[in-house]
Amino acid sequence: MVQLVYFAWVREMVGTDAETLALPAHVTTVAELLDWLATRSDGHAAALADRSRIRVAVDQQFAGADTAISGAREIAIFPPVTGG
Amino acid sequence: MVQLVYFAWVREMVGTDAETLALPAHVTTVAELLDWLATRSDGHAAALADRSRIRVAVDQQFAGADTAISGAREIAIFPPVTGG
Amino acid sequence: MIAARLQAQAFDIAAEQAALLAGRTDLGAAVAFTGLVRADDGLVALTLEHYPAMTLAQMQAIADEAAARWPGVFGTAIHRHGRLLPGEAIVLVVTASSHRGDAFAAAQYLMDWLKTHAPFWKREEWADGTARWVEAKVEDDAAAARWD
Amino acid sequence: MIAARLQAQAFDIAAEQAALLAGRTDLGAAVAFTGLVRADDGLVALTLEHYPAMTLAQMQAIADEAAARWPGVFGTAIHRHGRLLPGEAIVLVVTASSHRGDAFAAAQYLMDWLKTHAPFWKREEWADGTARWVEAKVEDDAAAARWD
Repeated sequence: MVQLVYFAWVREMVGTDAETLALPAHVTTVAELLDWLATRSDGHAAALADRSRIRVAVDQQFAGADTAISGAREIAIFPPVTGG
Repeated sequence: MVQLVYFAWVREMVGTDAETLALPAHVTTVAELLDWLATRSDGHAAALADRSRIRVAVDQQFAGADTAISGAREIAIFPPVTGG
Repeated sequence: MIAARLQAQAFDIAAEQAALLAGRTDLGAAVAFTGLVRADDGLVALTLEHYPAMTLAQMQAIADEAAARWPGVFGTAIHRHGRLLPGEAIVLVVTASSHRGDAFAAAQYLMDWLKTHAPFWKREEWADGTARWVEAKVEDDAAAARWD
Repeated sequence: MIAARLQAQAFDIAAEQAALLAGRTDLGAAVAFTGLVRADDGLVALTLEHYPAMTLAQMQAIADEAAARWPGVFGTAIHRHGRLLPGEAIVLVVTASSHRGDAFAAAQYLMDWLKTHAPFWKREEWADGTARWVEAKVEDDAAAARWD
């Protein structure tokens, strides 16, 4: 089980700030996670439609599309940060 | 009559912070004033010995060696400023 | 040592600077930068969302990087989160050093990086009742890139 | 508008910044620079002598020059005179602008020029009982010259 957390308009479009999910075995990277999440609801699909506007952190570390997620406890998905 | 005012180590070496003097007719520029002042006492002479370390303001405006002083009300003589 | 903090409540610029300088007689310069919410074009409120598990850690990483670049600089970097109104202070960076050049440079560096790399998302509310999430700005990336 | 002041008494950084920002919602950045007396190598006191008829006028001329270079910057520049102890604040420059770049630049410009062009003379008292007048510094002239 992994905790997914969402921020800003990703959170609003997905419709929740967090969800705990069991990932399918074939979902092993950030890119595969986003592909799989996009199939879960229209909200997920809309939020994740433009991957250039999506950033991901795995266990509080910024991650790329190829970052492995096996063993991750918390994966955050959010827009590019707009700073202070 | 002109008011001479001195600051910092110029003031200390001259021995006063201000004096009111009648200038001789031949003293018409800053350079001539410094030459004449240097004859007035050992303190004046010591204070004005190194002209590269002397700055002058005529009526609160920075002045050069050739600046005319006729009609001046206040002439200030001091070391280069050391700022804040 | 530059300490990062994250809080909803307002900060006290004089108290923060006094705390940094307390008991020191070797510091010749202190720079306090305050970022304020501007009422541009009818903005009525700005909400900063953050990632509790990550935002402060990222801020401290930026602060540690600044402290490593300018070893003689001491400082405090405080960022607020939550809903803020125009005129309110949103970020404070206080730096102190023996000479002013380093204090100015470290404060500017911290601000350039906080503006781009700190994990905040801003939501703007407008006088016409609309709201929108702010997009990341290219000019802020350029300001941060000059330190690379 | 950048206002210059000259005074013997201490200043209040928060009050000065608050006065500058009061009622404004168009300013996004405020920079407060404080210069402090350092206890370098046994300094016990620093006395600033000034020329009452000239010093404030020169400070205001510097402030006006900064205001002309950065028209969107508002500010206050306060310099103290008299005898000051290590750790005491000697100069305060507060600038505010819509964006941080101008506020930082104007504050640095004001400080570089105040350090070189303001008519002050500093007398240092040392732990061994000696005292000396400070000579003008080459590095401060270089800092001011970068704006020419």
